[in-house]
Amino acid sequence: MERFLPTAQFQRLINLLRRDGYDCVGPRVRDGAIVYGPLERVEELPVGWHDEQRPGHYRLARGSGRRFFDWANGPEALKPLTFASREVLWTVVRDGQGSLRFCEEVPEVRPTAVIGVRACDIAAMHLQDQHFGYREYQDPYYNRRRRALFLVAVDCARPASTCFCHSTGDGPAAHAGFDIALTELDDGFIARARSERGRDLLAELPTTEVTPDHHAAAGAQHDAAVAAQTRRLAGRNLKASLFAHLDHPEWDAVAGRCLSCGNCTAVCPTCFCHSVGDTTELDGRRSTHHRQWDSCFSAGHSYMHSFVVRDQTVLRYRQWLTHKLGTWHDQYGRSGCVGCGRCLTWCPVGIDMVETANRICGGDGDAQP
Amino acid sequence: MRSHSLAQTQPNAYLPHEAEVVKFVQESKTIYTLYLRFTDPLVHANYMYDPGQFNMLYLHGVGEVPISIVSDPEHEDLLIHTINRVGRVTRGLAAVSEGQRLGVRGPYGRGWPLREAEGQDVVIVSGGLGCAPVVSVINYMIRRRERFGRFTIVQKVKHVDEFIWPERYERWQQVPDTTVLVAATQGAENWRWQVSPRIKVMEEVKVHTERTIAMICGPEGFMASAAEHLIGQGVPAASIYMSTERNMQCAVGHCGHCQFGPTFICKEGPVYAYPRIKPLLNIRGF
Amino acid sequence: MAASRDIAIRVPVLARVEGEGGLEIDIHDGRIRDLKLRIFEPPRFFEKLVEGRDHTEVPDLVARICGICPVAYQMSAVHALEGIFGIDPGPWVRAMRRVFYCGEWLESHNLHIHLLAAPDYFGYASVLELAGEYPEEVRRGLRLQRLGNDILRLFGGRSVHPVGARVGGFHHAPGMEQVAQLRAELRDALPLAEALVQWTASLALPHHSQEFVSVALRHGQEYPFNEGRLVASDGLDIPIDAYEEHFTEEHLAHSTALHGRYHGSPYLVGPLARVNLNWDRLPAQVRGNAERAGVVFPSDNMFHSIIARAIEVHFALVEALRVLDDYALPDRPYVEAIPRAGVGFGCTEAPRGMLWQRWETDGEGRIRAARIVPPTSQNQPRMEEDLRLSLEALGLEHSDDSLRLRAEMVIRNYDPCISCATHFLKLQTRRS
Amino acid sequence: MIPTAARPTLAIHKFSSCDGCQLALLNLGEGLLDLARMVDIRHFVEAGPMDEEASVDIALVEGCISTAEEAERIRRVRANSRYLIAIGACATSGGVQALRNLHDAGAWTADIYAHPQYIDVLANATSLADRVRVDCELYGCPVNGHQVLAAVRSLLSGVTPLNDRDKLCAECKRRHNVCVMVARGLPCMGPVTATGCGVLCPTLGRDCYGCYGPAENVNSAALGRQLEAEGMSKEARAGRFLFIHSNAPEFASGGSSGED
Ligand SMILES: Cc1cc2nc3c(=O)[nH]c(=O)nc-3n(C[C@H](O)[C@H](O)[C@H](O)COP(=O)(O)OP(=O)(O)OC[C@H]3O[C@@H](n4cnc5c(N)ncnc54)[C@H](O)[C@@H]3O)c2cc1C
Ligand code: SF4
Ligand code: SF4
Ligand code: SF4
Repeated sequence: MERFLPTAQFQRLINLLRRDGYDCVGPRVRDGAIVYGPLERVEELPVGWHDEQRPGHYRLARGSGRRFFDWANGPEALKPLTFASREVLWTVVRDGQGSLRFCEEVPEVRPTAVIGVRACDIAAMHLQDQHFGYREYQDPYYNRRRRALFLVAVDCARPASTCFCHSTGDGPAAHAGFDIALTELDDGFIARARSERGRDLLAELPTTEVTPDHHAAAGAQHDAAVAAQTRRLAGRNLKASLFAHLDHPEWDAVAGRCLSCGNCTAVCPTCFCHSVGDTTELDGRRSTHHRQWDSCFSAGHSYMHSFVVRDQTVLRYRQWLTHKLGTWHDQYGRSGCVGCGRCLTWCPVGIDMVETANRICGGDGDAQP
Repeated sequence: MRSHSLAQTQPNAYLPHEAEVVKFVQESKTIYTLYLRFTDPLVHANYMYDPGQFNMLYLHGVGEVPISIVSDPEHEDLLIHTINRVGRVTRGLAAVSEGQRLGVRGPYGRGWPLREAEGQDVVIVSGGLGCAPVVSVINYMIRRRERFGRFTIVQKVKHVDEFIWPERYERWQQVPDTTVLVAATQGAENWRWQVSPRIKVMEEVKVHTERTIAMICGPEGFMASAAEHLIGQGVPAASIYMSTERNMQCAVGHCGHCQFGPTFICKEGPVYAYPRIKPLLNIRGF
Repeated sequence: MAASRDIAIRVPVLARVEGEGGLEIDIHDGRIRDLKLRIFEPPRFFEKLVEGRDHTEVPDLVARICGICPVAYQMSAVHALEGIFGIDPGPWVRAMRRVFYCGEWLESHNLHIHLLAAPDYFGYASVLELAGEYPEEVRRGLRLQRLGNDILRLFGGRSVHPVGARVGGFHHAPGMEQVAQLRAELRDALPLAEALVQWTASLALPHHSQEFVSVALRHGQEYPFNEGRLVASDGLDIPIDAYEEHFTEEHLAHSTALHGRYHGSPYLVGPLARVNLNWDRLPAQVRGNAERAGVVFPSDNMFHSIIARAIEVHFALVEALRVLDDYALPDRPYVEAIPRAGVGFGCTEAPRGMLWQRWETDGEGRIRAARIVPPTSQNQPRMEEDLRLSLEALGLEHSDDSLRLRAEMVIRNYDPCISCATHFLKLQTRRS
Repeated sequence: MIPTAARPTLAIHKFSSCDGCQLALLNLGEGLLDLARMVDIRHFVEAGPMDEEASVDIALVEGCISTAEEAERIRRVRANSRYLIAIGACATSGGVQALRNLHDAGAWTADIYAHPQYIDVLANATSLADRVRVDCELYGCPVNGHQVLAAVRSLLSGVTPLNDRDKLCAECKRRHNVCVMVARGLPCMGPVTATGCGVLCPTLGRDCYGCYGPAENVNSAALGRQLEAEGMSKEARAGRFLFIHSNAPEFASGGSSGED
């Protein structure tokens, strides 16, 4: 189902979602970046804002345009909405007799509609669905949040210089995994519904037919977005190539620059590593068992009582890249990179993961785009 | 002996069950054994596991650690864990008293290939203090001695002090068709076993290579060289199994810490057939 | 009792004061022959440490002079630097700095009243014992103290060495919701502060009047925090940059803190000095409540300091509420500083009294020199003088123990902060 | 480690410092009263109990060693304590006082004090661990009171306290802050500084200045190069590292790559 939603009617989409009980969340300008925040009115969206991104650098500037989504992804993907950066898993109380009572702490979640999700982030979420929804052990915390989401995607019209989703096959247009997807044009949106509830919602909106002109404009916009992406990984599956070059000098070179700070893994929409811990009240009765995002760039990630398996940055960087672009293929049937470019932009020293990977793989990457 | 994991039948795999320490045995200066029973009789009755699987043990207010189950699922009612005191949680557990409550969840992972081993000659090799899990395998097989071929039990320690269960090895020597080879890098007075540098003791292992299965436990370098020795003698690589270890926080394949190349040890391991992990076994950083 | 006995009272370490100090009293022939308040905190060379550092680092660096009143150090310094750079941060920043300061007073004063001073008046060694008998009073104090910490956290992230202040204003403006929540809590606490004033006035405080000169800031309309002229109870009324013409500091062998003198004599700074000099600047509701407690200010009883402190707790709540009731988000919580060379002065009212600073920068805004005069070193001669007078008034014939107890009580009454006191000055070569 | 049966004893000692770490404890409010219920506080001058020579199970020590007297006293404290926890920047690296190690303190004394002969200071202000064995170090200027309580709780549970030396960035991202370095070009020390503070600075929109000391496995040279690339002078870059923890080995190089 495909309809045209004029800009003037855009607010209706939010109104209907709110009527149906959803909290709306959308991109907002906060502290110099575009990040998700509560959304009630479409004017709260980053209308007219543009971003400038390159490795280690992000700046926002306001232009004169009237578009809502004329910018590329900010630092946060959908990940924080499904995989909480820190959360309590259970609590336990020890009573006077020494008995332990374990109590599950599954989060209260409200139905949440996210407006303006990009294709790369949806692809990443599907990877995390596979990970946390692993057949034998469902993750109730992730799942509950995940199932509360209603996704309104937006095709990417203005990729950043760091974006390369086209080469990973994940963007710039959204193809699946959303309830409604929008292609923003000058006077409105082409809206496509993919789910039952998406179709119902779209049917209620005051839309018009999509005209051939609309299609033409959308097509041209898409082609331009693809053409704007000059960065690409040397291949879709670099596993063999990376493992064939485990002692490439580039590993040391990149480790000399890498801060081992883990920002890349934190912003990466597919990274799932987390650590657990216990916080106990001083009197020792009650304790909470929680988890928080961890990173293969931390010592704790590979700590084993008497030693750290990856005690040097070079080993940590190699772990990250060989996993992300290599062994993910074994685990999830594809690479762990969706081309969002965040790990380039948000690396404080601007390490370019794509360039690094390509250098290490040399000409060995499989050639398909 | 189909394993029917408790964690699979309950909705939240992260949530431990209360268990009571029924017995505490100090095995050596740093090694001790906990005998546990779930306080909920229903949970206890329904809890099933394979030898070589592991549990997450939770010490109140301190944390959780993965520990192999060393009891025999068919012969022992209590859950038995033999633990080396190395860090925070294992130190804390070393101080528990009988009657104290812990949290337990599991079982997780894949254990030793005991079914595959039936009818085969079995070589069991352990290095250093990593021997607890193999002791339970040996006990398991000795209880069912008739199902297996020739036994060879190899234990290598650096220092004689690391050899903590001499009486067990002496007892196993008496078992029919069983060879026990123990060697220390550094000997001492009264040391009645061998003294040999490195892993030379493996050369004495005599097996019918075409129907041998090997199970190895110890530091990674040790396991790799033991495996190569066996391969050198003609044992097929695919018949060699080894137990791996990595930091583990969730045990259900979510936290990402136990990655070993393409695998998560908590899901596919800790016991692997050698070829599966060989490519990364001796590469620093994996 | 033999008036001629020789007594040596040694209190090697004073309990319940911030930092470490000791006391030595020698009594000979019924007279105090020697009395030394020893401050032996090792010097920490702060004025030297700041030399050559960028002005942007100053607020973070001077905070470390004192964990109890970091805001005061930050505020005096930023005012001095803003003076040099010719910046006026505007009304929002000025108002919020007052609230920030309210936080520090609430935190510090309640800490002193409940944890340090009050046990004296009930014969306990610590608040931990006091809490056994007076759980409600102690809990009230802890709650008021926590409110102070909450204010500090709102602006600075944490209450010790907060990180929110900068030359030109604040790094961050608190959100509307946070402010609304804080306001509600402050309002709920008003009755607690009123009760606190009554409670301190009901304590069995010694009655002893002394003659002393009070020194504090005084502002045209407000009770003083961060602005005003320096005034004294003897009529002095000068701009803060004239401080060095009237006040001097001395280095004595028994103390790593310098001794401050006003026209060569001891003087008092702190809550009692402030209330004495600025009674008319307190809001009517604060004065009314204090009057109901039956104490009259100005007071010449040094032990009324604890009541003055409680009155300032009440004031801080009222003042924070007054400012925050009109809270609005600013466009930006600071103005940009364009450094230039010069000399500037800052004087603000730390919980323990007036904190005077002089800063000098080069053209890039790097620090050339600094002079910091913390309240405790200003009060040190006054404390020694008070000790002599108080012990003689009590009667030197009392047992060593009761003399020692009274002496400790006298010292604690000043809430001396010994860590602060050791930041000594860089002696001014220009002084004659 | 500490047995849980009897109520363990605790002492809080002070060396050269600003008292801020002790205050972080005094500011715990009810938490402090809870602490007094769980342990027997034998020595805590600021709060009242005084018995400097008491033998205790746990000693919390604030401040650095900057005089001969302190060097001697820390030895006694060590001898009297089963488990010694260094709290705060001063105790763990020397703190701001250690900035004077970069200069000639003797000359300073002469320069500053009218009577330098009254002043007795060691040439260098150092951490406790430079003088005695320390069982646990809690960085932070000041320490976070809850960190201290968690350490005491661990000891009460019979286990060693945890010491998280992950980089601040990890926690910054968990808090969903926008990176001030990437989005605003501020000289943030987060990538080399340990967590523990709660990410105060970036949360308030400013750059971290490293008061929790070096994280594990830091690359100060790489951060230093980045600061210079963003326009900082060599001097200012060095100042970023030589601040609250100037004496911590990872910061002592001033973030220089060794070429300058
Ligand atoms: C599948 C498996 C089975 C195991 N079986 C046994 C056994 O039967 N007996 C035994 O004594 N030990 C066993 N171990 C090792 C045991 O888990 C570690 O010794 C233990 O986790 C150390 O915890 P700690 O808190 O005492 O040490 P610390 O050094 O304080 O470690 C802190 C935390 O790091 C993690 N960690 C540290 N070392 C390891 C490690 N080697 N493996 C996994 N996580 C680690 C844990 O989360 C631990 O709580 C096994 C490990 C694995 C992975
Ligand atoms: S690896 Fe980098 S570009 Fe790829 S998905 Fe993760 S953050 Fe985005
Ligand atoms: S690649 Fe960049 S973001 Fe990732 S750990 Fe290294 S320095 Fe940090
Ligand atoms: S703001 Fe600082 S602490 Fe936060 S991610 Fe950026 S560099 Fe790290």
